[in-house]
Amino acid sequence: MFRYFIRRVIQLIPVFFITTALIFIVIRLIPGDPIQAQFGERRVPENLRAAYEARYHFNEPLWKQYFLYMGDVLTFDLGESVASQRPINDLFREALPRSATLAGMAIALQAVIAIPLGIAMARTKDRFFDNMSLVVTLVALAIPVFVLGLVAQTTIGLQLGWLPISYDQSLKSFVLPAVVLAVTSTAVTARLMRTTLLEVGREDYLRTARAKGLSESRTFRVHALRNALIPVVTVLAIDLGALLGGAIVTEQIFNIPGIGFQITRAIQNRDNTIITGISVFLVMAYLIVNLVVDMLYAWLDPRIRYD
Amino acid sequence: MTSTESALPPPSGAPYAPSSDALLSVRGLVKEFPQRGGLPGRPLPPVQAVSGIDFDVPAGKTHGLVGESGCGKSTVARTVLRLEKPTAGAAMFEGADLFGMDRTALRDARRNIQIVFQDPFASLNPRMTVQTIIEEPLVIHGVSSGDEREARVADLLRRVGLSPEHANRYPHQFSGGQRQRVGIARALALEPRLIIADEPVSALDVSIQAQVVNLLRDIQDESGVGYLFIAHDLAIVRNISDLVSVMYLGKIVETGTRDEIFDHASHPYTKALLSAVPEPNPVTERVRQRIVLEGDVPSPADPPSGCRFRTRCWKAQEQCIHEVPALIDRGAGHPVACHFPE
Amino acid sequence: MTDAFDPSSRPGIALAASSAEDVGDPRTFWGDAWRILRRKWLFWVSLTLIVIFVTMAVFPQLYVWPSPSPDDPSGLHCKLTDTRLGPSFSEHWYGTDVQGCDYYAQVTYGARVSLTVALFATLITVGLGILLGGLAGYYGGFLDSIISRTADGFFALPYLVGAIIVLSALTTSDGRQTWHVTVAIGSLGWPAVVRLYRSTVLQVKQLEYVQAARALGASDFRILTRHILPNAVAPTLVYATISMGAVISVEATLSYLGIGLPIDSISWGIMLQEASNKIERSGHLLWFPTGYLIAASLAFVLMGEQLREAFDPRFR
Amino acid sequence: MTDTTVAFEPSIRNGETLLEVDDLTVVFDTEDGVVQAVSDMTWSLAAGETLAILGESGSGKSVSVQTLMGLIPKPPGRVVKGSIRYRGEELVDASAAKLRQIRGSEIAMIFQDPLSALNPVYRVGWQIAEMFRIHRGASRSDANRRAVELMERVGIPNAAARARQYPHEFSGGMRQRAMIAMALALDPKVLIADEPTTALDVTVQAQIMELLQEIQRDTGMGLVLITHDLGVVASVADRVVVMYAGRTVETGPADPFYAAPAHPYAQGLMNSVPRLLGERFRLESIPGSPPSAINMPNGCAFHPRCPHAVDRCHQERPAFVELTDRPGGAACHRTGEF
Repeated sequence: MFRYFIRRVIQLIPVFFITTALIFIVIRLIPGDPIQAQFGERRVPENLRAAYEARYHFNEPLWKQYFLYMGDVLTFDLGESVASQRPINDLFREALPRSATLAGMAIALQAVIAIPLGIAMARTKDRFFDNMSLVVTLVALAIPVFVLGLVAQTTIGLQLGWLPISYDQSLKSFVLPAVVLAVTSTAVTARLMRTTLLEVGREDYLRTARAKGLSESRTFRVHALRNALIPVVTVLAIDLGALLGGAIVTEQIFNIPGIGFQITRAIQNRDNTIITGISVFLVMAYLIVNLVVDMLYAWLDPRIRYD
Repeated sequence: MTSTESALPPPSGAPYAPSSDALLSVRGLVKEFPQRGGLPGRPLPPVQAVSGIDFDVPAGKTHGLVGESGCGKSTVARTVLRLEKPTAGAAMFEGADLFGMDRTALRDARRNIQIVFQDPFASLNPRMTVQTIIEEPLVIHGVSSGDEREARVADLLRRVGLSPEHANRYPHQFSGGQRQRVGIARALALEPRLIIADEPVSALDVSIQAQVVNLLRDIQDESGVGYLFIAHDLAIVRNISDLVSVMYLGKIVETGTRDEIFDHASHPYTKALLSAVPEPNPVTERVRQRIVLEGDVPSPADPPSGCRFRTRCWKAQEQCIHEVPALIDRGAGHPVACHFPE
Repeated sequence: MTDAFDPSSRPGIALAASSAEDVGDPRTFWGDAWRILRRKWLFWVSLTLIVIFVTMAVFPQLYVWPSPSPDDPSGLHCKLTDTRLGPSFSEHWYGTDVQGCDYYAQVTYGARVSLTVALFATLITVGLGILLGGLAGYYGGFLDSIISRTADGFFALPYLVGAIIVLSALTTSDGRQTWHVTVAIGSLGWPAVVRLYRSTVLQVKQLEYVQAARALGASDFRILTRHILPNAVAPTLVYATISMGAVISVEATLSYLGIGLPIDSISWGIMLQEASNKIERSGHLLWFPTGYLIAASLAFVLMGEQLREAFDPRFR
Repeated sequence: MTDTTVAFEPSIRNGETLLEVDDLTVVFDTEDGVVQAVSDMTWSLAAGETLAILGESGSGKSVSVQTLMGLIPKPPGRVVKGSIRYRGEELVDASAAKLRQIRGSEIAMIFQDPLSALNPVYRVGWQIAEMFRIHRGASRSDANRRAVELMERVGIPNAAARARQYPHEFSGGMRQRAMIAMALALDPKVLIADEPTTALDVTVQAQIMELLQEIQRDTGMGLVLITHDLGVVASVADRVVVMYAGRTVETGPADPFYAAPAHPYAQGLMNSVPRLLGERFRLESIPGSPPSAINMPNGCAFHPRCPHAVDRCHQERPAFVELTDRPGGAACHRTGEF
C-alpha cells in the first residue's frame, strides 16, 4: 500500500507542473493589461505602474514569473489580488467553507438518492420502473445546470416561497443550490450503480455464494453490493473533489460567494493573480482528491494494492 | 551460464550438431521483463521469463516445446518472431541473424516465418471477412493482385478443409476449430518455411484438437514446413514432434528426440510431467505409479538458486541449491539439466 | 427475493456459435448493431428528434414561413409594438421577445448555431482524442507519458473554468466569434477521448489478431488503421454522440454566463441569457428555448445510450 | 517429493442413493427461440460413488448440475420436465429456503475457474468461515479457527497466514484447494465438481484429483465430476455419463466403458484423445463440429458427424436402450452393430 502511495505521488508531480504551466501561459495570453484594468479608463501613473510591476513581477519574462510563483506556491502562499492587494489565502478562508458546505450537501443528496435508485433500477432491469428511471435520468443529464437553477429559483423559491433564492449566510440558503447541483451527478451515479450492479451480477463468485447456501439477501448485500459500490464510492469522492473547487454556474445563480463565484468575478475584473491563484488551488485540490480516491480504491479493492 | 554473445557456436554439449543446416537455430536466448511498481532507486527485480535457452528447428521437422503455464514457452515464440525484444541471445533463421535485422530485412524474413495462435476467438480480427484475413499477408508483402488473390484464398481455404464459399463470412460465424483453420490458412498464405504454433489446440475441444493436429501434420508432409510447436500437453507434443524440449521456469531441463524424451526421460521434472498425464484407461491408471509434485511453480521474478526445480524435486540435494546444472548429456543419451538424472 | 439482478448469467450453452456447415449471410458488427437498434423504440425516438433538429439547422425554411426576405432580412417578423406577447395559436405560436420578434422563428433559427458548434467541437475533440489516444496507447513509453500526463493536466482544471480562461484568451479586439466557442469547447474535451480511446487501444493491442498482423510484417499505420481503429472506435463513437448532447448544453451555459457566443447571434443560450431576468412575467421566453435545448441534447444523449447497448457485446 | 501409489479401490459401493435425476429437460428462452440445453437426462448417484459426466463444451453437462443446485437463472432458464431428488426429496419445485438449506450443507459445488469463483474483496479465510457463521451460527473466532483447520486439511501450507490473504494472492492450485475447503466445510453428502482441473496445470491437476479422491475415501461422500477430459477421470470414476448436444448418449460402469465405448460419439472421443503410451501416432478425429443449440439436426443429433449413420439416423431420434453385452446403455440405432 505504501509503495503504491509513493508511486501515485510521483506520478502526480509532472501533472502538477504541466497543468500549472499551461494555466500560467493561457492566463498571460488573456488580452488586456491587468494593471490598466485596475484604473479603469484613467491613465496609469508611471510610478504606480513600476510599483505594480515590481510587486507582481509583471515585467519579468514569463518563465521567470512562473518559477517565482511556484516558489511561493510551494510555501503555500498563493499570492495576492492585484485589485485589492488582499492575500488570496484570506479569500480562500472565506470562500472555501461556503463551497465546501454546498459540495457536502450536494454529495450527501447524491449518495442518498443515487445508490438506492441505482439498486432499484438494477433489480427491475428492463421492467417499467427501470425504463422510466433511465429516461428520467437521461433528461436530468440533458438539462443544463443553469436552466435547472433558474427554474428552481422561480418555482420553488419565488412562486412557492419554500426556500431562499440567494445566499443569506444561513444553512437553509444552501439547500436549493445543493439540490440543483446534485441533480445531474445523481443521474450519473444512479446509472453507474445500476451498471456495475448488473455487471457484478454476472460474476462467478455470486454463483459460489448461492452454491454456499447463502440467502439471496446476503448474496446481494455482502457479495454483490460491496463489489458494486467500489466504483460508485470512487465517483462520489471525485465529485466531492470537483465541487470543492466551487460550482461556477450554481454559485453565480444563487449568489453564493464561494470559489466558483470568486473566479468568475476575477475573470471579469482581469484580476490575473486571483485567476492564477484559484486555478492553481483547483489543480492541487484535484490532484490531492485523486490521490485520496486512488488510495480509497486500493483499500476497497485489494487487487489494486499489488498492481 | 550460457553465452549471451550473438555468435555461434553453441555451448558445450548442445543437443545436436549446431545449426548451420537448421531452419531456426536459437542460442542463449534471454528475455527479462522489467516489473512496474518499484520505488525510485529500488526497482523490483525483472521477471526472468526466459533464462538462456538453446534449440534448433530442422527444416521440415517439428520441435515441440513443452512446459506448464508461466514457464516462458510463449515468450520464446514471441521473441523469436521479434514481437518482443530479446534481452540477449541469438536466433539464426536460414543462417541470417533474426535479432540483428533492420526493419526491411525483418519484413522479408517474416514472409518465411508465420505464427498460429492459441485462442481462435482472439486471433482473427472480428471486423474483417475471412477473405480479408487470409489475403492480408499477400497484400502486406505485395505478393499477388486482385483476382489472383481471390483464387489463392479459395485454394488456401480448401487446403485447410474449409469451403471457398466461407470467404465472405466473418470469424464469429465459425466454430473454434474452423477459426483455427482460418488462422492456419493465413499462416500458410505466404508459404513460409517455419510456422511457430503457440498452443494451437489447447483452446479446442478434444474431438476438434485431433482434426487440427492432423491438419498440421498433413501440411508438413505436403509442404515441408518446419514447426516450432509450443504446448503444455505432452500427449499432443508426442503426437506431432520429432524433437522435444521440456521447459521449466525459463530454462530447458531436458531435450532430445521424441522417443528419447518419452521413453527414456531422465529429468525428474519430465518424469513428473509424464506421470501426471492421465490415460483414458481405468485399469492401467489405477495401478500406475504416479509422481505427484508438491506445491506450485515458483515466481519467475524470484527463481530459486541453483537448480530451479529443486524446490519441488524429491531428489534435491545440497548441490542443487548452489550449482546450476548445465544442459549436458550425463549418460542419458541426450542432454539433461540435472545433477542426478535417472 | 428475486434473481433479477442476475438476469444474464451465461446459460452455459453455446447459443450464438453458429454451427459448422450452414453458410449464412455475412454478418457484420455494424449489421448486428443495427439489428439490435431497430428493435428499440428509444432509438427511433432519438433518431426522429435528431432528424428534426438537423433539418431545422440545415433548412430552417422548412419550419418557418415566410423565409427571410429583403423586407425582413432576419426573418423574425419583428414589430416593436408587439413586444413580449405571450404564445398564441393565431399569430405568434411561441409569443414574441422584447423587440417584438417572433419567438418561434428565433427558436427555430437557434438550432443552426447550437448544432454547428456542437458538431465541430465534437469533431475537434474526437479527432484529437483518437489521434493522440491511438499514439499513446499503441506506442506507449515516453510518448504515452507526455500525452497522458498532459491529458491529466487538463482534467485537473474544471471544464468551465478552463473554457472561461481559454475564451478570455481567444477574444480579440474584434469581439468574440462563433469559432472561438467551438475551438474552446473542442480543445478542452479531447483529454476524455484520449483516456477512453487509449484504454481501448491498450486492450485491443494485446489481442492476438494485432500480434498476428505484426508478425506478418504489417506497418504500424496499417495496424493502427485496419486492425485497431475498427475494433476500438465503438466506445468513442458512443462518447462522441453523447458529447454532442453535452456540448449543446455547454454552449448554452457559456452564453448564459456571458462568455459564449456573440450576443447578436441567434442561439438558445443567448435567448436564455436574455430571458433569465424576465422569467417572472414572460415565462415563455425561458420555456421554449429550454424545451428545444433539452430535446436536442436529450436526442443525442439518448442515441449514444442506444448505440452503447448495441455495440457492447455484453448486451448481445 | 512424493511417490504415491494410488491404491486400487473396488469399484461401485452399494451406498445409499443420494441423488436421482430423472428425465430432466431444461430449456432457455432466448431471442432466437426456445433452446433445449438438457433433454431427458437421467442418472443417479450413491454415497461413496464417483459419477463422471463427460462431454464437450456446450453439451449441457454443466447446465444439468447447475439446475439441481438451483443455480441457473430463471428466466431465461426453465425446467420443463423431469425431477431431481435428493434422498427422495424433490428439488425441482422446492422452495428457495429448502434449496438454500441443501446447498452448501448437503450438496456442495466447486467450479472450473477458482479465481473468478472467489470474491476478490474478501479474505480467503473469511469466505470459508462464512459457511460456519451462516449455516451453523458459529462465532467469528470459532468460524475462523475451523476455516484454518479446513485449509490445513486440503493441504494449504501455512494455513493461518494464508487465511488472511486475498484470492488474487493465491496460485491457481491453492485457490482450487480453498474452494474445496469451502465446499467441505459442512461435511456435505455430495460434492459436485464442475471441470475442477481444467484451468490448472497438469502437475497441479494431479494434486487436485488426488485430494478429491482422498477426501472421498475419508468422508464417503458421493462425487459428481463434470469434465471434457476422459483421461482425468479414468482412474476415479465408478460410472460415466456421456453427453452430446444436451442428451445422454451413453452411460455405464467406467471400466467396460473405457475398454469399449458403445456409442459412435464416445468411440470417436476416445480415439481422438492423444496418448502417451502405445505406438499409435496418428490421431483419429470426429469430423465437423458440435451442432448449435438453436439449430439442432433432426433425428440423432450426432448423425452429421457419425461414420456409421444410416437413413434412419437422419429421421428418427434413437431411444436410450440397455446394452446387451455389458452393463450400461446407449442412444444409438445401431447399438451392438459395430
